[in-house]
Amino acid sequence: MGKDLSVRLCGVKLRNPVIPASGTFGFGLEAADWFDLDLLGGISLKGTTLEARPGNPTPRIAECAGGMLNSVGLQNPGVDALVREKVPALRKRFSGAIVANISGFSEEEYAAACAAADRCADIDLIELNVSCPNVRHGGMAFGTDPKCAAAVTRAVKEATRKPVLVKLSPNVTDIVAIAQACEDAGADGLVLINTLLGMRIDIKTRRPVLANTTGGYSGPGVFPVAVRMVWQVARACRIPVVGCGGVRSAEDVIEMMMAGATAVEVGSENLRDPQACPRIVAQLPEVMDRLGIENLKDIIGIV
Amino acid sequence: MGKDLSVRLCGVKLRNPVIPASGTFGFGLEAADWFDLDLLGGISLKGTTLEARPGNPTPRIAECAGGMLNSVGLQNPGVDALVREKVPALRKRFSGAIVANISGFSEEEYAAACAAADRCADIDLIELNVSCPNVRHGGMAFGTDPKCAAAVTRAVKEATRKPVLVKLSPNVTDIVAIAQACEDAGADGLVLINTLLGMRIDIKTRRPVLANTTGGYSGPGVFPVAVRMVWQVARACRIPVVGCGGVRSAEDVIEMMMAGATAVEVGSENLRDPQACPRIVAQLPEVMDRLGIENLKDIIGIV
Amino acid sequence: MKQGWFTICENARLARDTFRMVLEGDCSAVGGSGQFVQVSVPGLYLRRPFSVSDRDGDRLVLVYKCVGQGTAALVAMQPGEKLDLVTGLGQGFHVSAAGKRSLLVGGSVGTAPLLLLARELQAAGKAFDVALGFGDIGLAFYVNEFKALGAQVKVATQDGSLGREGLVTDAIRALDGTYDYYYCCGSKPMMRAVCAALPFDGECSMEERMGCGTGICYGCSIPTRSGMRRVCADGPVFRKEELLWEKI
Amino acid sequence: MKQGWFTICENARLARDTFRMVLEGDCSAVGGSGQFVQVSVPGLYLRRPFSVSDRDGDRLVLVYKCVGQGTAALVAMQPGEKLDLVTGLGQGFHVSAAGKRSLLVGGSVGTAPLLLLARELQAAGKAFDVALGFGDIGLAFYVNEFKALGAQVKVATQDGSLGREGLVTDAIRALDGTYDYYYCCGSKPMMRAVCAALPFDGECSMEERMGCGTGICYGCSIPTRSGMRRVCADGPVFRKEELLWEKI
Ligand SMILES: Cc1cc2nc3c(=O)[nH]c(=O)nc-3n(C[C@H](O)[C@H](O)[C@H](O)COP(=O)(O)OP(=O)(O)OC[C@H]3O[C@@H](n4cnc5c(N)ncnc54)[C@H](O)[C@@H]3O)c2cc1C
Ligand SMILES: Cc1cc2nc3c(=O)[nH]c(=O)nc-3n(C[C@H](O)[C@H](O)[C@H](O)COP(=O)(O)OP(=O)(O)OC[C@H]3O[C@@H](n4cnc5c(N)ncnc54)[C@H](O)[C@@H]3O)c2cc1C
Ligand SMILES: Cc1cc2nc3c(=O)[nH]c(=O)nc-3n(C[C@H](O)[C@H](O)[C@H](O)COP(=O)(O)O)c2cc1C
Ligand SMILES: Cc1cc2nc3c(=O)[nH]c(=O)nc-3n(C[C@H](O)[C@H](O)[C@H](O)COP(=O)(O)O)c2cc1C
Ligand code: FES
Ligand code: FES
Repeated sequence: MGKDLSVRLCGVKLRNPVIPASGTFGFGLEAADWFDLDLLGGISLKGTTLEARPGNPTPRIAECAGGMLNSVGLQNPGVDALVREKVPALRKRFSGAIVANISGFSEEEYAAACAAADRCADIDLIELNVSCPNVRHGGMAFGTDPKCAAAVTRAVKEATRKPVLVKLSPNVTDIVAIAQACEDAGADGLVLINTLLGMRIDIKTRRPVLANTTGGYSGPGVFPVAVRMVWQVARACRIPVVGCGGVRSAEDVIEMMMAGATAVEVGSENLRDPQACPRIVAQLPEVMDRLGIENLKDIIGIV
Repeated sequence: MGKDLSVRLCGVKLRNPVIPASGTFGFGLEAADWFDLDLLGGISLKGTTLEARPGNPTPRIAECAGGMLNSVGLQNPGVDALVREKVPALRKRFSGAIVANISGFSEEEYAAACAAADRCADIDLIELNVSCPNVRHGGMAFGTDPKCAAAVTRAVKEATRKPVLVKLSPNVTDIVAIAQACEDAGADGLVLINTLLGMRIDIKTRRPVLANTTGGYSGPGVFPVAVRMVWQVARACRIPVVGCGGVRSAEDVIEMMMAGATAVEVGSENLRDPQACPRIVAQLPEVMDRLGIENLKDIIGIV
Repeated sequence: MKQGWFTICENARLARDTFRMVLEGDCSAVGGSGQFVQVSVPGLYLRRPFSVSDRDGDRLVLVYKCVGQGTAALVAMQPGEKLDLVTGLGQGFHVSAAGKRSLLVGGSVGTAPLLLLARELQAAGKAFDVALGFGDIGLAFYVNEFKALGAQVKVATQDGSLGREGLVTDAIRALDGTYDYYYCCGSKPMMRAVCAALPFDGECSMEERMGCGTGICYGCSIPTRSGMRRVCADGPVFRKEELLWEKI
Repeated sequence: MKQGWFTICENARLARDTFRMVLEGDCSAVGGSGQFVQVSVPGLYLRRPFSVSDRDGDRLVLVYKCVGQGTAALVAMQPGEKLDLVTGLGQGFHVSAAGKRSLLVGGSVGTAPLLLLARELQAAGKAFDVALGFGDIGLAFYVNEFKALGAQVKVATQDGSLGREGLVTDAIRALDGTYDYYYCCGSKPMMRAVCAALPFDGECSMEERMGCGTGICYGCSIPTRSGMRRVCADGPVFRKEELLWEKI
């Protein structure tokens, strides 16, 4: 009760470590209809690109044993609409940290979108989603190559003075190499993980379930991979790590923090349970008491 | 009823496509106590190295939302015991395909172990587990680098005339590049996937659940990743692919085959359900009827 | 929008592969016809969306067709068991848009939400008739329920085993009346055909595979005249003139 | 080894955090004391191993301590609900190894399998006494059950709230008798201490986190004098001389 759950992330104070993950919480305002947003530490907004995008054809969603696949494909109204409409509207209802999640298909595009976000005073942190294919580099995602990831980080750091979190793709051989490349390129923090690349087939129609064939796998089934990557990267880097992937409960938040996370994003669980984040925040003090945790800051990377 | 479920894998006829996966079915004989092994298409034996190994300290097993983690660490009696005792004993009770799963920590070790397996007439196929760390190459797993994977494939192909399946690690950026490197190096087939690297923390003790800290994640939660990789690789390679990862039912077997698998390995499910494989084989004809599948060969890679 | 536990009161076969489930619980958020609920099916990750087919005090009725894992699991559930529902989702039918006489057009299990709509129209004193299309007589349901509300009801089945042989557009042609507005729910091809066939205004309840059902994941978006819209939060009911059938 | 569904007949608190579950089903494979069953807990992936604590016809008794997710889920289950069990696992206690008078040594919930062992010893006409160690009086169970079998029973608790203050080795010292064999089940440190303290032969029921419980995954191996052995299939009961306590 009345426990201090606050953490500091790249100089930004969060009243608690719980942040709905990008793409699983719209532009924040939707959920204001069903809970008080100020219960959240921060909000990561839906992935935004320089120009508006319609996203992929439907079906964009598939079920699987450990969670779900999505191929939403970055449907978004473009960074200008984000900065002019979405963020100011959210700020009226939310006093916590607003995280703009930025995507792109070239370094210049990332930089231009971040420059636009930089001009918006209500954005506290920028989160670079480097899982997008690099159109100029043969279509492999920026986040799968240390050099590409570093280059885009550097380009963005020049375009903004806001703290930049780089959100890494787990679909890589050596997550530590990529994390270190981003750190060296000036990233202020890292977010791990984005979705695993997966696929499901409808055995009745003999077609992929997703119109896009493959999609991003998220949910409880990715949790052990996320914990492992958070642990590996938090040990290898000095900048803070935000844990993400399969978190469903206060216990999961604590496990992520013990692995090395300074804050924790909750993704797919928001789809299953619209009250997921406030429920997790409410559970935290009790779970901390049970585990003898006085202050969340004490357990970051304790394992 | 009386449906022909047979498939051909690298010239070896399997009476059905179901093969218990390496490490989840001991040396085959254990389960003879509880079902007729001849219900199986083949059996992949526990991972074997040139010399005997005691494996890792316990706990070696952890539970997670989508399945389990293991860090058994290749406990095995060495290839001589395999060839002299385990395989001949199994052959007395099993007439199907016997797959020797071989691991090593250098090319020479792989080759020597395969040469020993080559001299055993009862072994039908060799399965190279290239997920082991390459001690000479900085400890990265053989299977995470196309060149290392190709080199070990080539070395082994020179040591044996038996068909060689290379079993790939999913913990890579570009599974297709590795698969193609193995194909070019002479692999007769590919098995996808081995375990994803994961980790769990016991939040009470603040220690990793596994004595070895990280472990291999397997079970239903890896299925969408396995289907995706089987699909990617089967399209890109000409040699047959064996699907593995999270298979629990006849429907899963069919989904794997539609993704491109010629045969399917069942792993962790054997731990949960000792009758998993015979149950799946028994379900196959009925599920095929329901889906209008006459012959399993017709659906391989149909998606 | 409200999350809560509902108790299954009835769960019985209504037609072939089609079941009617009566649930009791806090219905304060349930809303009007065309709105839907998201059902958490034990053992599955994502909730499954179902239209509210009828409502009476703190009871609501779902009519569902068994098409996959989730609906098969629902079939196996027994009265007395509980289900976790999110209620009060989506933008439903616009009763106020009805003119002199409306046409309710249902295809297969898409007929389900039209019953609650019919009750609402009746309560609002608006006249309506009903055209329904089913695969065959074994799949038909609710014909008598609509008749009991005093509506003219025409049915078409693909094999002619009930009503006319043909599609729901044939059932529409069999109706005797003049209509100025329509409400439609069914498969995409069926709704496309209805929108093409009927010259007057109307609205359709769209269906897409859903992630959240609450508007936060953008999994269910379709192209409309006013850009990409979420079926779950901006719909499922859309006015005819909004729908870009050529792109859906 | 047999897989089957069992019905919960009783599931009641026996001591603090400790519960006794009576299950009815096909017990034909259940086997003797020291053998165990693998329980599939709804919602969890891996089965959980529990020793058979007692047995009567087609009923078997488990005594379990609530320590985590799986056992917490078991606590919440009600009589009438069903559980999927694999029975007849492992190598149990060797009743034939008992000499003139045996010592049964139980630590905490490790006391559970000793009750069935005691019944088997009695049926075989072998004499025995019992030494038990618990954290405190609230955790103690089965003391009267062993007494009812005519055995001398001594208890030690860490806080002295029941019997002697101390560890189970103190309870052993309090016994009045001469023993030539022992059977031990408890935590690793407790069994290590017992093996070190007792000069005569005996056997211990070992515990490791299990994958399969059937001997196919090699998840539970421990070093023994005859190499790595699987606790589930080669044990869980091992002869004292087999155990390499310095390496475990
Ligand atoms: C707003 C809305 C209202 C609906 N109302 C009803 C209703 O009243 N009665 C009814 O029977 N069905 C209704 N549906 C469809 C229903 O949601 C799906 O049939 C159900 O989710 C299938 O679940 P499953 O697990 O059995 O199928 P799955 O195993 O998930 O899939 C089986 C098949 O069902 C289809 N399907 C799965 N999920 C959806 C979905 N969300 N939307 C459309 N198709 C899907 C897939 O194309 C697939 O081929 C509605 C859908 C929406 C979006
Ligand atoms: C052969 C054998 C017989 C057993 N008999 C009994 C018995 O009769 N009564 C009883 O209460 N317990 C018994 N156990 C231990 C019991 O299996 C575990 O307590 C149980 O599996 C914990 O499950 P959980 O999901 O509640 O805990 P988890 O959430 O999985 O873990 C909680 C804690 O329990 C411990 N644990 C988990 N699994 C095991 C395991 N397989 N072996 C040992 N420790 C484990 C872990 O160290 C962890 O700290 C036995 C174990 C074995 C191997
Ligand atoms: C429907 C959906 C849309 C997503 N969109 C984005 C996105 O736009 N940008 C991004 O960085 N991550 C996106 N993600 C990834 C999530 O933010 C998160 O990294 C991932 O889902 C793993 O977390 P989870 O298992 O808690 O869902 C999306 C995930 C889902 C399920
Ligand atoms: C306990 C255990 C031990 C394993 N040992 C091996 C091994 O020795 N060699 C190998 O190639 N794969 C090994 N595997 C990996 C499996 O063969 C399989 O590739 C993996 O578990 C994915 O399949 P599943 O999800 O069906 O379990 C092991 C898996 C488990 C769970
Ligand atoms: S289903 Fe998530 S926005 Fe519609
Ligand atoms: S638990 Fe699998 S071998 Fe013992």
